[in-house]
Parts: sequence; structure tokens; C-alpha cells
Amino acid sequence: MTESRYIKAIAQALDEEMARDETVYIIGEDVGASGGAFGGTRGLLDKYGPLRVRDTPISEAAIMGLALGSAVKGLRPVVEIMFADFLPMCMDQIVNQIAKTRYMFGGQFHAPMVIRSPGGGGLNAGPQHSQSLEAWFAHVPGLKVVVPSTPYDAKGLLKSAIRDDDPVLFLENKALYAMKGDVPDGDYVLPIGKADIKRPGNDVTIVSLSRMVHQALAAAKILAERGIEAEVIDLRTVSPLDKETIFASVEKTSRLVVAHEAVKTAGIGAEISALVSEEMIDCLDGPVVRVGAPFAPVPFSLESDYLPGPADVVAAVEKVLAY
Amino acid sequence: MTESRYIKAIAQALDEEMARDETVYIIGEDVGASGGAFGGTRGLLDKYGPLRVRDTPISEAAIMGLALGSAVKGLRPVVEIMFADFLPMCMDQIVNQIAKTRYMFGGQFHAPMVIRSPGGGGLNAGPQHSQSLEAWFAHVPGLKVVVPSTPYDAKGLLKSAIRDDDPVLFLENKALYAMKGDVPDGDYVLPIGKADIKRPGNDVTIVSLSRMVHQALAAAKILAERGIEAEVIDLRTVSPLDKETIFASVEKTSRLVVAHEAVKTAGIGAEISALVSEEMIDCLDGPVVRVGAPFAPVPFSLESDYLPGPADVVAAVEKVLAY
Amino acid sequence: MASKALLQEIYYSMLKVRRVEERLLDVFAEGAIPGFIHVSIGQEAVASGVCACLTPRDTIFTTHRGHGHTVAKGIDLKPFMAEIYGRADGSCGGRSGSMHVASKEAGVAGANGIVGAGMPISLGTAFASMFRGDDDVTVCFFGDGATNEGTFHESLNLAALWNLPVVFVCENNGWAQFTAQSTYMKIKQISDRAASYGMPGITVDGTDVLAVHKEADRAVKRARAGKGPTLLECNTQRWFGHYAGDPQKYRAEGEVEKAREIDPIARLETHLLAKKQANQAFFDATDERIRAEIDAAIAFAEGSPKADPSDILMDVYA
Amino acid sequence: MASKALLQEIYYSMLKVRRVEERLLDVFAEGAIPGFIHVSIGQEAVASGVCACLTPRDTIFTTHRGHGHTVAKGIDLKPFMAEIYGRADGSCGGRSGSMHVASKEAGVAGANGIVGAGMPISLGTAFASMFRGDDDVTVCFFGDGATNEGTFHESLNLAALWNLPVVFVCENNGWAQFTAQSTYMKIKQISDRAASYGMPGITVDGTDVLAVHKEADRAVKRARAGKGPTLLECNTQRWFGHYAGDPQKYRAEGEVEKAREIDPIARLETHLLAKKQANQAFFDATDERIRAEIDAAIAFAEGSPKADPSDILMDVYA
Ligand SMILES: Cc1ncc(C[n+]2csc(CCOP(=O)(O)OP(=O)(O)O)c2C)c(N)n1
Ligand SMILES: Cc1ncc(C[n+]2csc(CCOP(=O)(O)OP(=O)(O)O)c2C)c(N)n1
Ligand SMILES: [Mg+2]
Ligand SMILES: [Mg+2]
Repeated sequence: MTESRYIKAIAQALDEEMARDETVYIIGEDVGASGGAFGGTRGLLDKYGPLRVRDTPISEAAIMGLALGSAVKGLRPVVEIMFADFLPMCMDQIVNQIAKTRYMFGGQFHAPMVIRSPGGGGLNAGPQHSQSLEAWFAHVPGLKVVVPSTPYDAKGLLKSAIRDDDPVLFLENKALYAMKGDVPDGDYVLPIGKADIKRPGNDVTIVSLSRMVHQALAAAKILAERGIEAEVIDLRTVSPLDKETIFASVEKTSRLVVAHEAVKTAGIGAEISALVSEEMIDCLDGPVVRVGAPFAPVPFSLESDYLPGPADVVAAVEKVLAY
Repeated sequence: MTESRYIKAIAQALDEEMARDETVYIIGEDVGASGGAFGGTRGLLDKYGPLRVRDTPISEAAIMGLALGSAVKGLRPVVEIMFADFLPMCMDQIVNQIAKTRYMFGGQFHAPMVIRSPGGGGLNAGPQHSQSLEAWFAHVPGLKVVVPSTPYDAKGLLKSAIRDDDPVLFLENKALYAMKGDVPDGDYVLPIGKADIKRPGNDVTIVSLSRMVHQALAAAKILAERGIEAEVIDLRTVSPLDKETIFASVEKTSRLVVAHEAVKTAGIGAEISALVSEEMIDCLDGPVVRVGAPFAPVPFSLESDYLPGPADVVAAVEKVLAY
Repeated sequence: MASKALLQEIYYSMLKVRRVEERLLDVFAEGAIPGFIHVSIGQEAVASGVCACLTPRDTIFTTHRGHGHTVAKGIDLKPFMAEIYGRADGSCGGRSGSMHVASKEAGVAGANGIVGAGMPISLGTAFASMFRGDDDVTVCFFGDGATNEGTFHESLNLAALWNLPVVFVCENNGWAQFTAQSTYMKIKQISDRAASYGMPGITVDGTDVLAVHKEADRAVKRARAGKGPTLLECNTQRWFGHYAGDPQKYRAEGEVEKAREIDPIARLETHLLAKKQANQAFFDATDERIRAEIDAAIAFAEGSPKADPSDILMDVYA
Repeated sequence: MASKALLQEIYYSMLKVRRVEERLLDVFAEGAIPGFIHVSIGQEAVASGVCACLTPRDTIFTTHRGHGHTVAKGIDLKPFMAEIYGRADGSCGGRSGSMHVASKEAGVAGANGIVGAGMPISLGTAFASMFRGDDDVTVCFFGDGATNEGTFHESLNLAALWNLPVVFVCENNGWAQFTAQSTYMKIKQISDRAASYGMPGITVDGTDVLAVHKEADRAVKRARAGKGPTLLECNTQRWFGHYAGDPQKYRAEGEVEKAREIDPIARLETHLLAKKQANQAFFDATDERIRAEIDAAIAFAEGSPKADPSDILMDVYA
């Protein structure tokens, strides 16, 4: 166990998986000599050489298609897209090609590949470099979507993603890259599709993901001071969703708040709320309240006002409890 | 009032708006001499000439950007993208450029433009030509998203969309193109952002959109035979959502089913369900049940098994009522 | 020079493509096939000339107009036909139909319904060969219209830069759907675009299968030898409409008739007869053999059940 | 030949770009600016040489490295600076910062954070001129790295095909972020790509403002006269890192020093002195004037309040 930053945990996962499986390779803009815009691939070019660490032109669609074709032939590419906001540049390849490959070709071909890309705000990077787009991809059959919130989770989930036989969109979070946490040195994997209870509690369930997990935990602390014990569930994966863990918690608490950084409208919180309404409305002792960003692009200067924080989560819990 | 097909109602709206406002022009693949892949622009090249009806290369991103730049300069482009499944080819232009123009530039520029594109299944067009992607765009601030279900609605809403000062994604439905209905010959507009009660009823609310409205109406007929009066709400617009009309109906019926053709998971039904849970859970006399496609690409051969139909809506209503 | 045996093989391939699509037009008109189909009749020399240079281990990517390439690459006609019929025994389980026929066995990594989308993917199978150090080659077929998609540019640049073993075959039939080439590009010769990437670009008469084969062979050998990609433009003619049933009202009077005068199969017959490398009896026997194969494939497709609705979620994930 | 007045104007423009960005580096290092900034120091001849050919009615599009173009196009420094500071009086209300500065008044239709995204949009302002029959011109600036995006290809093809009044200015500084040109394209001269579209392509020494101005003038006049687009490649040098604070470890030893020896402003000074079109006193006075303008702009930005949080939903829709 070593204390490590989130971005280093990612680099470590990549390193270990490349050492373990020689079909794993890295591809993306500036992933080589410079080790990635955020350092996620640092040291890998020197260690694994230019055949397995591929610097590319600024050609997102070609990168994504290339990765797909190589995956179909049995390689395991890990693509880096520098900001999740650039995923729209290769949206057809992701949605119409990669996600559909196994199904469309009747299982003849499949695409074991990982797309790493950081989303989220907090760096004042403005409207085109701060978005949280996980809800789109949760609407796309054939993709898995992973959203780690800690260095430990990032490493264990990335290793699982690389070994997965389906394409995994691995959405990192820029504002978490510098976050430190304990990370085992050796091999371990965390299951894709399983949520994690980051804090147990009996009074209210807060479902969250990525950076927002930390806001939820901060909120839980404030609530605890008031005698309210919140259970904080970190989804870890938004597609497929871990209904079981969510439902078990709501069964216990009867109260649900869903908190994410993405725009609230048509975000993944809506899906979770709808699932609970649909399948266990009986258990609810109040409305399901969602916390998310206002319906606007991420503003440069007003970013801190825009992004939801612990106070918003606390307010949401209060609303549920006031019922 | 003339009986007209849905696609003809669209062509008529375009014609009338081009006659009314000389800044309106048409741009897209095969929109000129051939009148569009589905006939939506038939006759317009002859009438308005090649400056206002622009056949393009197969270059979706360039088309979309061109439309944006011209809108910024005061023109009112109506872009045709042949299938909604191709919107991912120009996703950056739609999401990062068009939708953000007004906000990002502090209101200095805006993008009064319409993107017409047909979605939906029913033509056995397979996994890359049958998708319903409205939920993605409802998650994008700055866009409006319109989803007409009848020839009358299509004409009135398209005219509004063209006159709107914000970018409007106008999602037509291929399987409805041949549908006939009464359409006023002259000018009329329908408000964007207002839902329409296609059938009043007191027992259960069915919220739907596009082609699924007709499945919902068929379901309502079956239910009526059993003495259940369903209110069928046609959203007409999925962004912004008309909460008022939905809430008023649910207040009356206490029961809600949301039905769409898109994949159920993370579809627009989730947002509607979540809104109701959040703001009027008191009024509900049962779970909010969603009807949508299974979590798979649209299969070619199994399309009719895949697409939700009246029986699915009836089953959903039964589930709500059984509560 | 292509040998007699090879030319006879190519003749068989071209005629097979032709007969398969003629038959598809028939059964489509009868309503036996759901959805829509796009035929390549008149363009057979490209599919057959290029695929004659490939081994079963090589991979091709094709488009909405992909029957010809797929048949020429050697797909088993039975699952091919069953796929187009949307039946359970189709090569993709009937999941996807004409626009998405694929066959792992035959090295067809897929037709594609998105114009320009195959090019990026073709880089990847080629890269896998480089990565593994095998000498397999990838061929990516696409139309003239597709060369205006951004993916063309990104893909050719990357292929040239990395020296990937891929051949880009542009089947230039002068039309993109209902729109003529001059409406969507200013330049005439698409192979000129190769210079933008530092890649050789060649244009051949795509109705002359010998010319196609010769240049394809050179390009494939080049790729196989690790010398990098080539853009090969084959000028050809689309006899029928964009899709089956398209009346082609947008084409000038007499244009289609003129196109049909240039029959790549007849050209090859003339050549074979002149060179005494085949006679009418060979042509007839080949035709008979092909018709029998097609009959069997149609019977297979018609006899195959519809896919099982309970499998609707199968193969979304592993 | 550029007149003395014009050259003095260009000198002022170049020095202004330089001083503005030097000052931005300073205040950024002090932590006054949120987010990140990208400076174009060393590349001023492109911005100033090109923009000297434009009127306020003409429109430019630029990139993440857009301060130079925007200043050279004539933006009022006060709202420019306030925008980069993220203040309410910024030209975009502080909404977007350095990567998205725009000014309707100055004809800057926006910097853009997405590489390659400005090119398609620039087609549209050009098309609007054609549509209306006015003689305004659009200039789209982008980097060498951006020429590998699919949008480059689609945009140049469409511009050439429709003969749009747009000039594509590729500012080739040899680097895309931390990666050298040879890593992402095989060809050396980007203007060669113009041939793919039937468009003239020209390469100039982008550190020689006279050369830039001469070719830009020709291209802009061509566009204004309805004769269509041009691809103008300006070879230049990036003195600083990709973003402010980037230590450029990836550059070879001595490379940055060598780049800095080629100073486009010093080159123009030498020329002006040799031609007796300006003297040291003019240079000094210009510098002083610029510094005062910048001081005023910084004071304005610093004095401007943060945007009002209650306006967060303003301008999402009309
Ligand atoms: C991204 C995308 N845009 C548009 C279409 C619609 N479309 C299908 S085929 C076609 C024309 C293609 O022309 P070309 O590439 O020359 O191929 P051909 O049909 O002539 O074989 C078009 C526009 C599509 N399928 N995908
Ligand atoms: C679509 C997209 N991909 C990648 C990036 C990240 N990025 C920002 S600038 C840059 C390099 C651009 O190089 P070039 O076009 O040469 O411009 P320069 O920075 O040299 O002015 C990259 C890769 C981006 N902003 N957008
Ligand atoms: Mg063609
Ligand atoms: Mg550069």
C-alpha cells in the first residue's frame, strides 16, 4: 500500500496491465514522450517502446476507429482522449461502430478496448473543457461506462476495464487527478457494474459518482453533525447500473438523493430516480431529489457557483427529510 | 385544410417560411434536385434557386458548422441530416459550438437555425439507421428539441422552429413520413415547449412523443374498451419539457406511464419520471412506469419485436393500476 | 500478367457478383427482403480485381454498397444470403442485413451504413498486423462521395504516417446517392488527394478488371512488404439507382444506357476469347455453376427461421 | 509594396500583441487569471500581417492560441482583458475566458477550444457574404496540428467547391502541444494539401511580416473579388510552451533559443530602419503607447466585478 495520486494510480494500472498482457497498448494525442496532457501515461513509452505507446495526430475519429479495428483483431487498446468534451469529435465511432460491433455482427467480432477521458469542472477550463457527459453513454447499449472517484478505485477499475471483453468508456475526473489515497502496489481488480458504499448510514441514501462522491461525503459529515446518518453510494459504474446496491440501501433508508456534477436535466440521476420510482415506490418516504448542475454550459468565471457542492446535497437531503 | 402526408407538411412549412423570410435557406445532402432522401425539400430548388437550396458534399461537420456561421451572420439555415443516426458525425458542432454559441460569447452571437433529422425504426433500416436519440440532446443546454407526431404538428412546429432565435433540433420520424392528416393550407404556428393533450382522460396519464404517440393512442383505445380512460400527452418538445401540462394531468389521474421508442435506460422517460417523483410524489397512486426499447441496438430482423407497441403501453398501465 | 487460371477465377468472381445482385434485385422486388439494398452492378471489376489479390487472412471493409466486395472476398453465399433476408442463419444472425454483412471466416470485417466510417476502422486491422509482425493486408473500399468525409482525411494521414499495410480503394462511380461528383468536389481525380499524405495515389479504369488487378496487386504487395498504404481510385459506372427501386430521374437522358454499354464482364469475356484463355462453353458453365450456388443460397435463406425474439439482448455484451 | 503608414500600423499591431501576451504571462504567473492561457509570442507576424488586410466588417475565427489574432483584428483591450480575467465586463461577460474571446464589434467570431472546430464555422460567415452579395471576407486561423482533423478536409473542400470568400491561415509553428510535426504528418508543406480541393496553396515565411502581408493581401483580395478561398501557410516559431507554465522539456536542447533568435518584430524594425520608414524614437513611443493601453486594460479588468451568479442561466436561450 502506497499513498498515490489518482493520476498515478491510473499510470500504474496501465503499466501493470501492459506488463501482464502484451496485446495491451496505448494510443492518443501526446501520450508518448510527454506522458499525456495530465501525466496518465508517463514513463510508459520508455518502458514499452513506441509500438505500444502510440502518439497520434489530432484526429480523434481515426484514433478511435483504429483502436476498434485493432481490438477486433485481438489487441487491447487503451485510447486517451484528452478531455471528455472531445468525445463528440469521434461520437460516430464510439456509438455507431464500437458500441454496436458485437451485436451488429452477430457476435463474430467484439471490441475489447478502453477509452480513457477526463470530464468534470473545477479547473476553470471553461465551457468546452469541463463537461460531464456520462448520461449520453449510459443510453448507448454495448458500452460500459466507469466513473472512478478515488485513486484506489481508479486503479482497480481500470485494470478490470482493460481485461473486459466489451468496450469500456472510462471517465476520469481532472479535478481528482491530484487527489491522494492509498493504493495497493500490486495487482487487484474491482468489479465493473458494482457500486461501492463509501459511507454506511440508515437515514438517507445519497447516490453519487466521480468527484461528486466527495461532495456527498462532505455533505454526509455535515448531516452527521445534525444527527442524520447518510449512506453514500459511489456508483463506480454508470452503465450497467448496480440496481441491487441502490435498492438495498433505499429499502433501508426509504429516502433517496442522487447527486452528480453533470447538468441535472436528463442526467444519470434521472435514470436512478426513475428506476426507484418504477420498482420500489412503496419503500419511499419522500420525493427522490436530484442534485446536478443548472441547465447551462459550464461558465468560466462562475464555475464555483455553477458546480453543485456539499451544501446542495445537504439541501436536497433536507428536502427529502422535510417530507 | 387539406389532407397531407407528414413529409409534405414539412415541405410546405419550408416553402412558406422561405417565401416569408428570405434569410431562410436549406442545406444538406441531396436536398436540391432530388428533393431530399425522403422528399422533405421537394420542389424548393426550382422555386427558390440554388443559392437558397444548397446541395452539399457528404461532410456533416462542415455542413453543420457552415450553418452555424451563417446563422451568426443573420441567416436562418435549415439543415437536413438524412438520418438522426448521422448526428454523431457532427456532434461537436451541435453540442460544443451551436448549442453554446449564445452563452459562451456572452450573448454577442446567437444561432437561429434548425436541424431537421429523422429518427426511429419501423423501416427495417437496421442498427445504424433507426435510432431515437432525443435524450442526448435534452441533456444539452442551449438546444431546443422538437419531436412532432402528426402532419399538423410537424408543419406548425417547424414554422415555429425556423422563427425561433435559438437552435432547434427538429427530430422527425421516418415511419411517420407517409402518415396522412389534416393540415391547414396557410400560415399557423405551434408553440415550442408546449405539450399537447392528444386524448383526454381521467384514469391514467400516458406521456409520449413522436411515433410512440400513436402507439399510446392505440393503447388508450384498448384500455377504453376496458373502461379505463387514459389521457395521452404528446410532448411535442422534449427540451424544454412542458412540466405544467404533465403535472396538471398527473394531478388529475395520479398515475403515470411514459412511453418512447428510444432505449428505455437513460431515455427521456427517466427525466419525466424523475421530475414527477421530485415535485409531486404526493399525487402518485402508484409507480411511474416507463415503456421503451430494450437495451440493445435496433436489430434488423427483430425490429418489430424490439420496438415498443400498444401492448407494452397497455401492460405498463396495467402495472400502474394494479398497484 | 495474370495467368489463365487466375483470369478464369476472376471471371467466376465477377459473374458471381453480378448474378447475386441480379437475384437480389428480383427477390427484393418480390418483397422477400426487408429494409433496403444497394447494388453494385456495373462495378464488379473493382470488387473482383482487388479481392483476387487477397488471401482469406486479409481483411476487407466495405460500405452500404458492399455485396460485391463481400462475395468477391469469398463469403459463403448461404449465410450471406440469409443475412440479407434477416434470418437466424445469416452471417450476423440476421441482426443487421444488407448494410452490415460481415464474415470473420471470409475476412469481411463489415459493411457499414455510415459513409466514411470504415476507413478509421481499417487502420486498426492494419495496425494489428504491424503490431504482430504478420504480413496480412487490409483493404478498405469506399465510394467517391465518402472521400469528402473528414474520416477519409484523418485515416489516410494516419495510414501514411505509420506506414500501415492498408490499401484504400475508392470506387468512383461518379455519384453519391442522387448527386453527381461535380456537385460535391471541384477536383476530378480523387487519387490526387493521396499527395496530401505522402502516399501514392493511382487512378485506373475500374471497368477493366485487368487494369484493376494489376494496380491492386502492386498496392497489396507494397502493403504486404511493409512499404505502406496506397490510394487506388477505380473509375466505374453505377448501372442502377442508389438503392433498389430508385428510378434515377436525376440522371441525364441516355446516361444510364451509356453506362451500361461499358460492361466489365463483357470486356473480360472479349479479352479471354481473344487470348484464347476461355471459350463460350466456359462462360456458360460458370454461369450455370453460379446460378446453382445462388439457388442453393436462396433456398437456404428462405428455409432459415427468423431470429428468435428471445435473443434480442444476446451479444449486446459478452 | 506596403506604405510607410501601413508598416508603422503593422509594427504597432505586432508590438501590441507581444506586449499584451508578455503581460498576460506575468499576471498569469501571479495567479490573477483562472484556468490556463496559451500565448503566441514569436508568431506575431502572422496575426498582424493578415489582419492588416482586413476591415472591421471582415470576420476572423481563431483558436485556443488566439490572443494575437484577436488583438491584431482590433478588439478593444479592455473587454478583451476583462474576459481573460473572467470579469463581468469581459467581451463575453466573463463567461468563457482566454480560449473563447470574441467580439462582435471587432469581427472576432470567436476563439475556440476545440481544435479544428473553427474551420466549418468560418464557411458560414463566408457563405453569408455570398448569400447577401456583400464583399466581406472571413479569415480562419488554425495551427499545423489542426490540419489533421477531419474538419480541415471537409471545410476546405466545401469552401473551394462553393468558391467561398474565406482565407484559411495555417499558422505552422511545428508543434501541436508537446508533439512535433513529423510525429503527426508525413508531408512537410501543409499548403500542398490545397491541391486536394482545387484551391491555391501558398507557404510563406511567417516570421517575415512583409511576406505574410503580401500573400495575405493577395488572398484576401481574391476572396473579396469572389474568386474563392486560399490556403495560406505561415511558417513560424513558438517561443513559449503550449500553455503558460509548460517547461517544454520535450524540445531539443537549444531549439527554443534558436527559435527566439528569429524575432519577427526585430526583423520588421531592421527593415523599417533600413528603409528609413521609422526610427528608434518611433519604436519607443509605440511601446510606451502600448504599455499605457495595456495598463489601462489591466486596471479595467481588475476593477471589473466578477459576473453575477444570479446570471448563470442568462443567455442559454434567447
Ligand atoms: C455519414 C453518412 N452520411 C450520409 C449517409 C447517406 N448516404 C448513404 S450512401 C450515400 C452516398 C455515398 O456515395 P459514395 O460514397 O460515392 O458511394 P456509392 O453509393 O456511390 O457507392 C449517402 C449520402 C450515410 N449513410 N452516412
Ligand atoms: C478536438 C481537440 N483535440 C485535442 C485538443 C487538445 N489540444 C489543444 S491545442 C492542441 C494542439 C494544437 O496544435 P496546433 O493546431 O498546431 O496549434 P498550436 O497550439 O500550435 O497553435 C491540442 C492537441 C483540443 N483542444 N481539441
Ligand atoms: Mg459513388
Ligand atoms: Mg502548432
